[in-house]
Amino acid sequence: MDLDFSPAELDFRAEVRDWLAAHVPERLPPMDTGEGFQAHRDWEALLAGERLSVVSWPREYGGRAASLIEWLIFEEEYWAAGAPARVSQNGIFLLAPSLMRFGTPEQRRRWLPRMATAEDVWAQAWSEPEAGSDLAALTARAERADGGWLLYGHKTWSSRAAHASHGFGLFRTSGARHKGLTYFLFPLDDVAVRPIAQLDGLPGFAELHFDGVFAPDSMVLGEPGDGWRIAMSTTSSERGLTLRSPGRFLATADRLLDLALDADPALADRAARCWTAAEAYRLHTFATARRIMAGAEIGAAASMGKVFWSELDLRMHELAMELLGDRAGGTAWLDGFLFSLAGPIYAGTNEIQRNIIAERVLGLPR
Amino acid sequence: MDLDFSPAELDFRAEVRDWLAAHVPERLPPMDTGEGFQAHRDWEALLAGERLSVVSWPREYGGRAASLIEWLIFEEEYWAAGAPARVSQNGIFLLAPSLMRFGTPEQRRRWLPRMATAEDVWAQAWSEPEAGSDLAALTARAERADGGWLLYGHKTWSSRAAHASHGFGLFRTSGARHKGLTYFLFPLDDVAVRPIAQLDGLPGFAELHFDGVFAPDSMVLGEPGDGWRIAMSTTSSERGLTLRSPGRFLATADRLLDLALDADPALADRAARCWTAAEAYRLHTFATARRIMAGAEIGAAASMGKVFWSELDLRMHELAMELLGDRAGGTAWLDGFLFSLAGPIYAGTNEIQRNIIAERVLGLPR
Amino acid sequence: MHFAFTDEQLALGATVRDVLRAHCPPGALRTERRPAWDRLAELGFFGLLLPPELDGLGLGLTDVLPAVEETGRACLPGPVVETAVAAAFLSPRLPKLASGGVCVGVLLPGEAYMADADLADVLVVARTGEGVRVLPGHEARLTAVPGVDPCRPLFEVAFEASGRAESGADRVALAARAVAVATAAQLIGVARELLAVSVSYAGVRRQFGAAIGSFQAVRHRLADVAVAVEFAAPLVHRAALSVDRDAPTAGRDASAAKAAAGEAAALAARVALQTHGAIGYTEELDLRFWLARAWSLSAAHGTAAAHREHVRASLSARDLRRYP
Amino acid sequence: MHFAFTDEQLALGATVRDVLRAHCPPGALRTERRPAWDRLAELGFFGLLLPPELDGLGLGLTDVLPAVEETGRACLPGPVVETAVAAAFLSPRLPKLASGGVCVGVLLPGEAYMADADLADVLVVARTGEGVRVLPGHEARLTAVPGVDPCRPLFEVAFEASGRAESGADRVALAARAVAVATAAQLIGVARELLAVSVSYAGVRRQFGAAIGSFQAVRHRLADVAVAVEFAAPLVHRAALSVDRDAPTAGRDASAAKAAAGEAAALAARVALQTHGAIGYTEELDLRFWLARAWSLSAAHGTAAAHREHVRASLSARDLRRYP
Repeated sequence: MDLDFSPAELDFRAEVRDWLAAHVPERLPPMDTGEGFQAHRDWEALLAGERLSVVSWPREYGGRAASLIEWLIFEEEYWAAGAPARVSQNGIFLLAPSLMRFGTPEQRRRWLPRMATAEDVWAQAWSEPEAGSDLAALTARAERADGGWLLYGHKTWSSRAAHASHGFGLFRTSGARHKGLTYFLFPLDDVAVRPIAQLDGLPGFAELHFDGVFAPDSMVLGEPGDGWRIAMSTTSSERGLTLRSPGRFLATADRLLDLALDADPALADRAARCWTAAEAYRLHTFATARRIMAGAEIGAAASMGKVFWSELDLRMHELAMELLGDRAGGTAWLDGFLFSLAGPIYAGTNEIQRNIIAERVLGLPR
Repeated sequence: MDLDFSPAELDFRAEVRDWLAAHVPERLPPMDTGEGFQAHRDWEALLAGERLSVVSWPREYGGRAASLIEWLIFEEEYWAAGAPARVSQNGIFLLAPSLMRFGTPEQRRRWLPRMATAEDVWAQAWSEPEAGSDLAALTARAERADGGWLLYGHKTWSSRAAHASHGFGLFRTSGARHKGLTYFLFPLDDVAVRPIAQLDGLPGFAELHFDGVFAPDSMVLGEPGDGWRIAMSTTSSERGLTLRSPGRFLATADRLLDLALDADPALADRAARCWTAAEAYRLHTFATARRIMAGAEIGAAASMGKVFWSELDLRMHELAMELLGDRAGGTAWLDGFLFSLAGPIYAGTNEIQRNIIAERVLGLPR
Repeated sequence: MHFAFTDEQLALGATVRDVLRAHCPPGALRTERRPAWDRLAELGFFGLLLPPELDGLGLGLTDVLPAVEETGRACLPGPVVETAVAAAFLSPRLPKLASGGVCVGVLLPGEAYMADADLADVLVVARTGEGVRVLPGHEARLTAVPGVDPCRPLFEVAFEASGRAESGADRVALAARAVAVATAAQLIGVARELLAVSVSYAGVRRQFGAAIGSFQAVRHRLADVAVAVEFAAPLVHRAALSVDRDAPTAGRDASAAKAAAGEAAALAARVALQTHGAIGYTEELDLRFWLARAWSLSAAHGTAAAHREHVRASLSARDLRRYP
Repeated sequence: MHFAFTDEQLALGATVRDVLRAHCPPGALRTERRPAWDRLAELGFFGLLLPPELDGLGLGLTDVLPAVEETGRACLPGPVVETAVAAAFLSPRLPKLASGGVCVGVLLPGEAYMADADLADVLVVARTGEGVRVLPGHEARLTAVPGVDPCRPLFEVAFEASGRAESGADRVALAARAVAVATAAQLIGVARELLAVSVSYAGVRRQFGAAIGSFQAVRHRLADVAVAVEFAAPLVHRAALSVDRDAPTAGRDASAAKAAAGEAAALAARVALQTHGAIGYTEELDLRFWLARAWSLSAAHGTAAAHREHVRASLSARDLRRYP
């Protein structure tokens, strides 16, 4: 057991740090505005030029074949440098792992390089009005057509869809609750997209209405009926680790200390606790990465990480709100606070995560 | 709206304070030892001699017909003075309110005066091995006999029964889940009592085995089949208020400040929060007392008090353990800590209380 | 000892509630800056705390608390507490104050920004050691600063410090306490509404074949909000009495009230969001106004943390007196 | 970067677990003061950290951490960490230390009482500014003081301060860190067992016609314990490496580990009691030994609060370095 970075890892860290120090832009406009969306795509393209947008991907798709440890190093440096939020994140963190594992070679070649450069930006389309936590209750459906499928139905809370080019999600191809679901990719061109403004007034969500949108067979990921398994198995491998890397919480914790250490000791204490918790998440992730690199699946344990980071993020931002009071407006802390409130909701609510922990980690009865 | 004590109330407070200052003994031996039980009974008798053991009861039963406000004042002074725990508490706080409301005049005359002086000490006998939170699942039963009933079955977690003279509890007289329960009083003479040691090694619990124990009709409280309603309606009137009066938490909070104010400010902050919370419970209780004195029932709102005081008590004692560290042993704080851990369990677990709040205060579906 | 609002106090609250239901519906929050102001003025709302000789009703803070709570419950925008409470303490002789004919912006010591300053006919500025300044709105330069609450915009206020400051440290301290208590009462109202809306949603939203309010994870969290609000409210009521009586503990009591109410409202907001899920996160749902109000008022006139620190400082000075 | 125990480290842990299963069953906690001591001695347990020239195996704290965690999981009584860890740092040349032939009591700076002092053949006392004193057990006057853990009795230790103190502030600081980390590892073990026992009980105890572990209120709380333990453990593992490497952050890392492990164990204890209900509150159920151990070890060698304060002090001095 050791915690030593290799010389190559230390070199990589230095390279990333130097490059970011030279290139990280001033705060970009919000990514859910048209202008901000383009600015964030431009930033992704700049990253991609250095093969830094998707460091862990194979070189043929635009990455550096970096190890998970290197990816974690990249993330630490990225967030410490105050670099922009990732407009491509739904694609690179939610879809790409599934594409890598279940996609055909053709699908991977077609979609991954364009995702790495943000030529395509992908929106997720999981939820429906009546299927949130109970995702398997979804009713959007795909009907067989010549050479492909026609998609019908109504998706909602689709992050990034207001400006994105493509979407991915599950559609019902038969009645079986889980085994009747198929994983589709689709361009958003023919989908009726209604942007939905979030608390900050910007259209971070959208509703998607499908009225016979054609998706060729080449846009089905895996086999028809395999959608649930694909979506969930990605959850239990890299995604549990890559959805929110420790780097962003370490950076938040460092900034929180700046705000808190000279304040009331009772608040400084809360900040120090958060800082230690961010370290705990980092260390835990190093252990998890080691297991994944040795071929293990994370499985349900990913749910423990989700609960831990989302509640840590909330505590940090709630504390920042206490520290800033009326002065919070217009700061990145306020944006972060609003975003942190969504943490226990998205990617499976924390109630669902606790059910998974209870049943699948602890073995409690349903 | 006002918070002013009347001159009579202030006089009463002064009288109680002076009397306690002159009479409160040094720490008595633990009440669950034979010696301590007797010492606590003697203390109750001394209180009763001054009509201070049950101030709110009518004079004919040994009280002073004090108002609820005066009773709260008594409690504040009692706990502030560091007076002994009440060996009679199951009787005077759990049974007596039911006796007052549902007992016959004969039952009240027979039992209340002896309870006030601790000539009789009552143990509660609610739970059974398979009926804890799900109390209505109890199976101990009473069979009709000449002039009374024969009690059969097995009760457990009976507080004080190792040394008490009498018990009270529910027994099944028919099969109906709630309406088949009857409220019995019984002497412990013919009951097989097996003391159960608690975490502190003392027999604060006992198991009771009934093998045809005779209870005459005069020992049935209310009508056969009315037991559940009687037990629960007491819960929703005074008991919600009298089970744990604010006085004990105010006293604990004051002592906690002594321990904490010069410690790490992060701990002092937690102590100050507890102190304010104890004030909140006190003020809330004044409001509740006012409503009861105006004839209202507390109803399910009593569950909010239970959750609040039990979790406050736990926070205070957990903090004291942090402040004392290795030095906690042998202090009243350690006893209090162990006792506080039981707070969210006894008198209806806090999970049950939250269900009650959700359903009966908030109107959420079952 | 009668720790319950009187029929008169409750009736005033009920009247204000009825007015706000009619004239400050959720839709008004999207279109109006001062909905229901004139109706409240007709009721004499802005003169409640002023003495009769200034055309007021001479009531105490306690008397108006249920009415102030209703303004929070309705998420009423505009400088209502500033005009009806702060100005009554700081600058009671302002012309037309009692009639609601003047809209007042207030900046208290230690505060960075003034809420709704752009609506104010008169600005009352109390800075530490500088006494109280009263100036016409047009004499100040206002710079909008970003905030969290679209219905409670904040402004930096600059003006020429001419010689009109009146002394009045006592008045300022009293006003600060009264404003903290009134804001706490609004927060209780906000929290109650957030709870009510969340309970209502949990009763109808179905997942896994059942109303989500039947799941313990959801219902127990809502129960926790109910408990937090239930035990914050008496601290607020006590603080109003304490301020009215100028009790020696009034400062600490006001801080305890503001902290507890702010924390209860923040909890109610968090649980409301968690109960609603993604839909709670949208601009379309009216919920967002109450969320924003919970956050803006929690921060206004001292955060919970700042008030907790004040309570702790008072206790650390070994002032353990209680009111009552 | 290989943040996982090696096969050797895990094998040592498994060996200790097997020994303790056989020789420290729950029943032994009621009758024996040093169960399994001799068996552990046979394994070389007490010489693991000693260098080969002192008949030890020359292992690091990291190497023995899984084994130490097992002693916590089994609720092993006796001065095990004191003899196997503290003495190895403070007084490695004690005769018969490696063989387990000597039982050591240890008092570190700032500590009031010595655990298991009545069992100790040798007492090692390190007081601030006084260096390290080693004295035979019979030279000390022991006064039993009440504690929370029947299997870990505490004693006040008095002795004639004769001239045998050895200097060694560095050794003492290192020992204090190592003891904090080892105790943290035991706490993780205690917490894991408390969780396992509670999960098992929640799976069989039925109320309202269902296993209580199917109720969200119960299962989500157990999930929270699992999360707390899961994220405390890596802090403990890191701290062991940090102590072994004498990293600049070792003191803070040890404190972070002890605080997190102590809090996780305290939470596990509270939830275990709440899950069991009244039966958990009894002397008859073996659970009580693990509850007591969670409380006694949380307090031993610095409470969570004291260690949190140390972490905060280090950060407040703007030492934001991280290991690694």
